[in-house]
Amino acid sequence: MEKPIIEIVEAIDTAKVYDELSDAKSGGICVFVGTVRDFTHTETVISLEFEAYESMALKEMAKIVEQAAAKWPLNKVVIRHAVGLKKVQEPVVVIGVSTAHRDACFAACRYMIDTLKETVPIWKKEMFKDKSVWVSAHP
Amino acid sequence: MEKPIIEIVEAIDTAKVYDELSDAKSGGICVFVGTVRDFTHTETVISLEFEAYESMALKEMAKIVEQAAAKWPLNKVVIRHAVGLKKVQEPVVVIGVSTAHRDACFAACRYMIDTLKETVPIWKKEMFKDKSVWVSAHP
Amino acid sequence: MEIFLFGIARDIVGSSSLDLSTSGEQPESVGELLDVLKDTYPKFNTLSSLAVAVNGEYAALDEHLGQEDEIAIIPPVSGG
Amino acid sequence: MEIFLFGIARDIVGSSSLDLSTSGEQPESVGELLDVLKDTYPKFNTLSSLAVAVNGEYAALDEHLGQEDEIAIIPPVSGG
Repeated sequence: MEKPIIEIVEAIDTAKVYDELSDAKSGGICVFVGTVRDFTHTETVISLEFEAYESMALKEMAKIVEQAAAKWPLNKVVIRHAVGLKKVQEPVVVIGVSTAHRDACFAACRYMIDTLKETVPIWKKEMFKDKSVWVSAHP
Repeated sequence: MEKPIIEIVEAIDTAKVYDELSDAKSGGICVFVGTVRDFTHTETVISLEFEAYESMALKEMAKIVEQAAAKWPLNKVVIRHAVGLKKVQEPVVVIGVSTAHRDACFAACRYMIDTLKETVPIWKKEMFKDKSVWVSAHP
Repeated sequence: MEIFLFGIARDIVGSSSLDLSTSGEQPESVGELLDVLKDTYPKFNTLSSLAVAVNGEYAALDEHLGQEDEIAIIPPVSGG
Repeated sequence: MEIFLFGIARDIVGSSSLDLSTSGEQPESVGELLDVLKDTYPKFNTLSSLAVAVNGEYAALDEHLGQEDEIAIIPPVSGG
């Protein structure tokens, strides 16, 4: 695997992800982009605010890439999360993998987003019309 | 589901796929890009040439989108295949889906590329240094 | 009866279409068409699979072929 | 001993960090730190989970806390 791109940024540029993953040894590239959806359960979301414990989040993201690379043969990896205020439809996370065959890129991409949501110290606050809620904070 | 984008083109612009899939009702976007790999088994591939029975290929691609939309709740879909001579690292197919939740976009994206490879009348010739081979033609 | 040929089927026949109107043999079904092809061009017997599309849809062996149908030979597909 | 607070933990305490050096209670382990926090700010008991990171790594309850460690309270994460 080449040196992965692991970043926490203010804004995600989805257009450049393919260039970052493009690779002569890869036949498949799988990219997942998480975006802000306009409703949660039954309420209209106006925006999301993301906060990260950045130094630790980058370490945890690097662990996820290492774990995925141990499970599947990966050529290139991008894992990039946004912080700050994000409006509906904006990208908040992008995870991309290029591999020789498509099985591995789908499986690794899915593994990385699932694990990111479980372990990386990043927090999301949903802003509704008249209140705001830290997602998953309470049972 | 919005009207899907179903196309056979000379060249694929991967940078525009996210804009095409971006959607206020979607929390997840999954994109698969198939690219030309520089080797097959043990031989070095110089380029690939794709040929389509275009009118039928577009109909079969539309069937795949319909089938996926019947299985999962999809918001936006792009399915675009390239024809002509493609060099190593160039994209040859892009399949993207946006959905409310990530389970559906991963599953639908995977279903569509797997089915495309089985049913859509498009043919690929691998060009090696001193010969060329129609892929999968012989047992 | 004009038949479109793609991929390795075109290479086997040496042409991107085949006109059976002028030949004595007029296959009446998909199955008969495949038999004529395999007899005339034995290399078709070496392929992994061989399908026929009638008017842009995969057709069963017993499907009838009419003079106005758009007929295509579909060797093993390999897109993606 | 300075402790970083994120997300809802920051809201509960009303500050992005907490300095326990000046207080009488000096927790010696992750478990003791959580006990102090839950006693002082009972709302921590309402969370789905509560973890502590020491020097940027998730820490077990029995992990020792030193004055030079970077300590952070990790409420339920929700990235992605």
